[in-house]
Amino acid sequence: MAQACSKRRKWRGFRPPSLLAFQRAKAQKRWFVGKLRDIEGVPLAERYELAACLQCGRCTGGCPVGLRSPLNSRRLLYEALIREDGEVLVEREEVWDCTACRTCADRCPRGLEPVSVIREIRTLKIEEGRIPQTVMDALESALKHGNPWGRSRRKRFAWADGLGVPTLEEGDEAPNLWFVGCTPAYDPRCQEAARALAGILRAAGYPFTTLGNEESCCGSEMLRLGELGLFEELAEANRALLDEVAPETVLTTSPHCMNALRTDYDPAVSALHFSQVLARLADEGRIPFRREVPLRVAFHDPCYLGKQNGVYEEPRAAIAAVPGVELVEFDRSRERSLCCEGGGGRMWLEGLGEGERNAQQRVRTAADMGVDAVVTACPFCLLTLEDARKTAGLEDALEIVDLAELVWRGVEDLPDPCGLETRS
Amino acid sequence: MSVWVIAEHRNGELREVTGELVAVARALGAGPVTAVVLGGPGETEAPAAGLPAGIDRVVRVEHESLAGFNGVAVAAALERVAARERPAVVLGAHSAAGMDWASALAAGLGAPVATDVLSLHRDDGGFLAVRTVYAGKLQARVRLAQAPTVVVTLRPGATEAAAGSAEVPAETEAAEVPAEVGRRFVEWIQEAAGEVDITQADVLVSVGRGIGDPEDLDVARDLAEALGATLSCSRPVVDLGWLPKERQVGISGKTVKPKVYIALGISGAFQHVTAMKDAGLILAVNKDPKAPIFRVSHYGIVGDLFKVVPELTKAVREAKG
Amino acid sequence: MNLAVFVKHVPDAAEADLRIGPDGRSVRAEDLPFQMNEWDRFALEEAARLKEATGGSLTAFLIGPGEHEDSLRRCLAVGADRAVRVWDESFPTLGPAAVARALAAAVGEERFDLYLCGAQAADDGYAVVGPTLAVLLGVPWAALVCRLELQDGRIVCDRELEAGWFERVELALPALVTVQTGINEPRYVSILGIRKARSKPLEVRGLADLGVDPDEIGRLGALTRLEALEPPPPGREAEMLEGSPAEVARKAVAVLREKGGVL
Amino acid sequence: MRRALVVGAGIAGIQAALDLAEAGVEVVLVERAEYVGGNMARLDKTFPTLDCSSCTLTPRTSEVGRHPRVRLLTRTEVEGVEAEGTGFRVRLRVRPRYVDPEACVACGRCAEACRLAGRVPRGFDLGLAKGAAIDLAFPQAVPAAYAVAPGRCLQLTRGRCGRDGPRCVAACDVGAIRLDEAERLEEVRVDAVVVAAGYRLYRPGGLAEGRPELGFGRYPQVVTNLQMERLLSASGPTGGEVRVGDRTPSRIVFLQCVGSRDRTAGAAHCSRVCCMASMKQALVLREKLPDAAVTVLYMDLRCFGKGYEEFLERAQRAGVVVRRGNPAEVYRRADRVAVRFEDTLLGRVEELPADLVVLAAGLRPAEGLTELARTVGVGVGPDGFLEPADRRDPAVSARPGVFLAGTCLGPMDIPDAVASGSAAAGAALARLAWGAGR
Repeated sequence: MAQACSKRRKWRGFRPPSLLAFQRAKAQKRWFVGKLRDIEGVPLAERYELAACLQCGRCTGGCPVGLRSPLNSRRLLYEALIREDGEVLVEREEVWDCTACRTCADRCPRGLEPVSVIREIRTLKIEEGRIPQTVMDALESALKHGNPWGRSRRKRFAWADGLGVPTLEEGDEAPNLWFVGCTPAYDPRCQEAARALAGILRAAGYPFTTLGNEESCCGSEMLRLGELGLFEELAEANRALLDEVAPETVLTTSPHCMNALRTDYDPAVSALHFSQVLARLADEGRIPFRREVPLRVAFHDPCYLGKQNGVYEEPRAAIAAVPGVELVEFDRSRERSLCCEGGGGRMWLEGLGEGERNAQQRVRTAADMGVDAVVTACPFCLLTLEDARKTAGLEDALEIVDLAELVWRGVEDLPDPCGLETRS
Repeated sequence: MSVWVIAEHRNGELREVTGELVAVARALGAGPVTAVVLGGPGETEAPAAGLPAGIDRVVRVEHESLAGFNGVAVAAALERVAARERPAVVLGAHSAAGMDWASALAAGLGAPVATDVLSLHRDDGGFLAVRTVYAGKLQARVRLAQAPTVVVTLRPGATEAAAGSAEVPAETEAAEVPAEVGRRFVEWIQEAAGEVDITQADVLVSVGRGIGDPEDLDVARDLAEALGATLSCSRPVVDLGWLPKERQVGISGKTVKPKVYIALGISGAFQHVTAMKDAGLILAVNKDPKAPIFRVSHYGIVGDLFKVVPELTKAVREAKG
Repeated sequence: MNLAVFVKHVPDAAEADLRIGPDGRSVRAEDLPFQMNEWDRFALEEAARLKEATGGSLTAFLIGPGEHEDSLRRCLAVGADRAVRVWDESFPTLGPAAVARALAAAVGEERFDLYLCGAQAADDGYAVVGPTLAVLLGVPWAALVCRLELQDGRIVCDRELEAGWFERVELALPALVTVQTGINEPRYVSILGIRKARSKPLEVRGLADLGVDPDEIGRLGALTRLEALEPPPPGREAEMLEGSPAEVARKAVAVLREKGGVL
Repeated sequence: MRRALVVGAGIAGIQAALDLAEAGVEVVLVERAEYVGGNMARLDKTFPTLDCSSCTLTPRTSEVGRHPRVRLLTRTEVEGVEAEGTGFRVRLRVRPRYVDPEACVACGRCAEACRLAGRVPRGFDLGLAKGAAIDLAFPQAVPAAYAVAPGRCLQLTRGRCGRDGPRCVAACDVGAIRLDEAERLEEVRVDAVVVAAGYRLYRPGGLAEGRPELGFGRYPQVVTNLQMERLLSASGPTGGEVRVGDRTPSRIVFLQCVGSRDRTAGAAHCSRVCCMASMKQALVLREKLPDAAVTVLYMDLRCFGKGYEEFLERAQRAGVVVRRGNPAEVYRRADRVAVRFEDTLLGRVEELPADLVVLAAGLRPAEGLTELARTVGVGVGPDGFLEPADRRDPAVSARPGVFLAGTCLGPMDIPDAVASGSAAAGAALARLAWGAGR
């Protein structure tokens, strides 16, 4: 208890997060993605071993936007290898079409990383300042407000109004820290999922706290958009907070946040995706299911959860735990899942490609399968699939449901857990 | 003590805002009102003839370098005349012209200056200007130091213009302007006419920077289509190249007076609001409840326009059957 | 061509709930994110492009405390060769005339071919500093420039007027322009770019360094004095439609039909 | 008399055994499977002549089966090879066949009688057909004797087969079935050892070796090249009729370099034979199914042998479409599958509809090759294949008296394997003739 009290004191009278976190990180002279920094100046071809490229085309063949977009990773690698001047690459506007799903790297027979080369080209464009306005807005917002959505930092925690979700500012103490993420915090559709998750965690008696308004964007998309420096700044801000709190577990709403914490932060934060926590809580019988949810659902594997982090079973286990739910599988599921095109900064990029989007293809397939709902576990997937459902005119045929919302339906029949009793 | 009103004219025509300046000058009660009309040779006669009632004296200043209401020359000419005549107040418009000459005049005179003023008051302490800051989110009261002359520019549209005709014979003042002021007027250019004329539309659906993405224009387009309305926008959307300038509602764009004006994601900067505030019915959607647009709207909706507008489109379609 | 650009670091009030400080005359800045004044971004971009096109130098000037250096770093990252920040303890109450005086002093004996500033600042919106500075520097100016072209020792500018009109003027160099938004597409400035720009010189000068009499600044500062900030008058008091998106849509349709007569 | 051990009775081992035997050497030929012939026995035709595979192989297998100086031990593995004098003492583990090959007349009644008849996937047919727990791999198999699958047979796995005991035993007129046969160890003394352990095919389906995205094991339309041989073979499960389920394919797509030149799939090497093997199959398919569109998606075409380049041209002239691009994914599209690839010459990504997809799976070191190499005392290269002392003289290993032949050295085609078997035999004979040296 003594320790709890001391920590509580520490967390009262908070200074503005940017100052606090940045000063601390600067004092410790700690930089992130140091590896990238060290090898600056080394040609792309050398840095990414492009001499090993077979030009087989598996990266392009597997690229989720390959059928629609002029983006051709194979050709980019080839040009990076044979051209002395990088200018020809910097001219390539289609690098913005990359969803950073990493399928190309997964497919490459030589273990090369076309996705990283694309990111480097984006970085070159960023360093020249030649970027789409929408990306510029997102990046500048992330620097200024700590989120890419152009929303005030002071409103970050507004999604939880009246829910009694604890924050460290209030001095709450918990071993588990919920890293909420920008999109769940600000996007109205994703807020519903965040509120559902809050409801489940509380109903399951899972002690947790959040960083409230102090949380900053994890930087995942900023890094993938090629803005390394911004990623470092954001990572430092979060890192400083995480070091201070030293939670036992960090759980994230978004697989993108989880992936950033796990693979981009240095040292890594062993974050869990909420589906992993829900699977465990379900397995331990701690989720008080009270209602049948008679839905036939298909699970859409988010790339950053599945392909990139190998989390395939837990979301399915959490779905299976909901009474009444029948889970069926897409043909293209798990490591063969179809990217929704929401990653790699594509939330802020239209893309050059024409024709049907993957998300549309996905919802059509789901409708053909005769499922009632597509369940996913990523805010970007949730938004792209929701959009696609409307575009495809399937609003009446199909629901897009976040995993947390599905589980919450089994616990409480209100679609939005705003009815949660507020803590005094 | 006297009050000078700088008559603004362009291309041979007196601009409406001059009437507003005269009204303020009169109301100020700080002495007789002098209208000063500056321009190149032959450029001042027509504007001087159109001056509104309430003017006690008209002074015309003509000079080569004043051609095209050249701001550098205007400031230089006024500085010399004002230094001699010491008017208590030089009133101009916070217009493209006023923004060009007024502060330079003040600098030349070493005079206090307040720009973009909504209302000007005189009390024992001298002059007090009320103006807005932070894009209209707050209002500031600014005290002008006691000085022989103060320079003030008024926000166009903030006051009711004086009407009538001056019917005062104009004096001609010699312009003590250097022949070469370093700036030369070349020509007036008018924006080429576009495909649409938003000033003729009965219903306008107007978008602002609150849309984050050019693709999101479709949300507004859908609503416009459902309503049979025309799509217009605020300045930032044009700056970003997302819609052509002919669609811009604002001081530098078009002034509109439709029956219904629906503002989506428009914060309500004055340069926009001035150009649409007389619409018959104004409905605004904005996520910021403090957005100034709500102060000129008849109805407001606080919310995410991507959630609200598609619903609205749907409801409109249903209503139309 | 040697260029000077003048920038300001201002609060971003776009989505903020502005709170008036206890003195009644200031906004509680700790609540607000800051950024380079929007008009100045366009001025900076225009200056950088001119430098890239013509060679020469670009110097950036700013009045403000250390926290405002972010905007100067931006200038350096975009291509300024050096930056000058002017600050003095007495500055927080500076009016635009005093700002212009301090900037003119910072320019000092140096001579530039073209001086660029934003047409106005997003916070106080005076639009005064540019022409005032031109007078102090003794150069011709043009305000609200939305197009700029260099032609043998002169510049041809289009000034943006009202209602779709423009005015084309010629300025003899040296000259000053105040830049309207939309003149160009400002580039993105990356964090790495800003970090790299750390090696470029950034001078900090006080009034004493500039040889300016503090009393003069004080006098100019007193020409216009902010007495009070207050919330704006309520205006028309829009009737707010509330409820779920579907509900407000229904209410809005009723309004459009009954009051607007369009349905 | 001198004696040699040959490990592995594929085409290379058989060739080495016959050459040695013909030269008067007594040969112990051990084979892990219950028949000789190795993978070649599965092939339909060989390139570039389109000769039938069995026409080449069968004379050799029958000869090796009846040669007086060849002692053939099937289901046998090498346990140890100790130096003894100038030769070796070799310990062999002989696993039971449960059928006496001398007695068995290969009448097939046992298999008909088996309770599991029609339920056990046939290994020889790579799972494309089902047989009994007692089976004969193929009609011309040597030895021409049935063998019991110990992992399947009810009697052997559960200790009892039905109420009335094993039916096969009852059905056998000649009493050849010995379900109580035990494993035995045998020691032989030999003067030279030839290792011809062969290869195994890359398994494209499982997560262990990667490439689950190609849908092997998930879609019936997706088969390996060796399975394709069985489908083409007149003695194969479909009698040589190519079909997927009930359907005759009209769009057939070959995917080259599956598990070859693929570090992430565990093999950086080129498998050398697949280009020509696919070209051969494609050509045969064009001839068998003139209405079918046959496309080969390649990364590089390696047609280096005598007559190979000409064969490629022949296939293309016959209507085989050859496109450059290594496919990334196969997925379901209605009742077919779609192959997603980039045509790298066009720079365009396409989806090719297919109702038969042939994966040109690469050649890998045989199961347990590393352990065998350790037992025999020869080196293994970074690619997992056996390493000769000097790559310019591949038949000779670093251990004196031990020689190497066939695809255990690395991927090679049939002519090369035959030559390699003869080379190893020749090198061994030189040693045996002079008593020392190599």
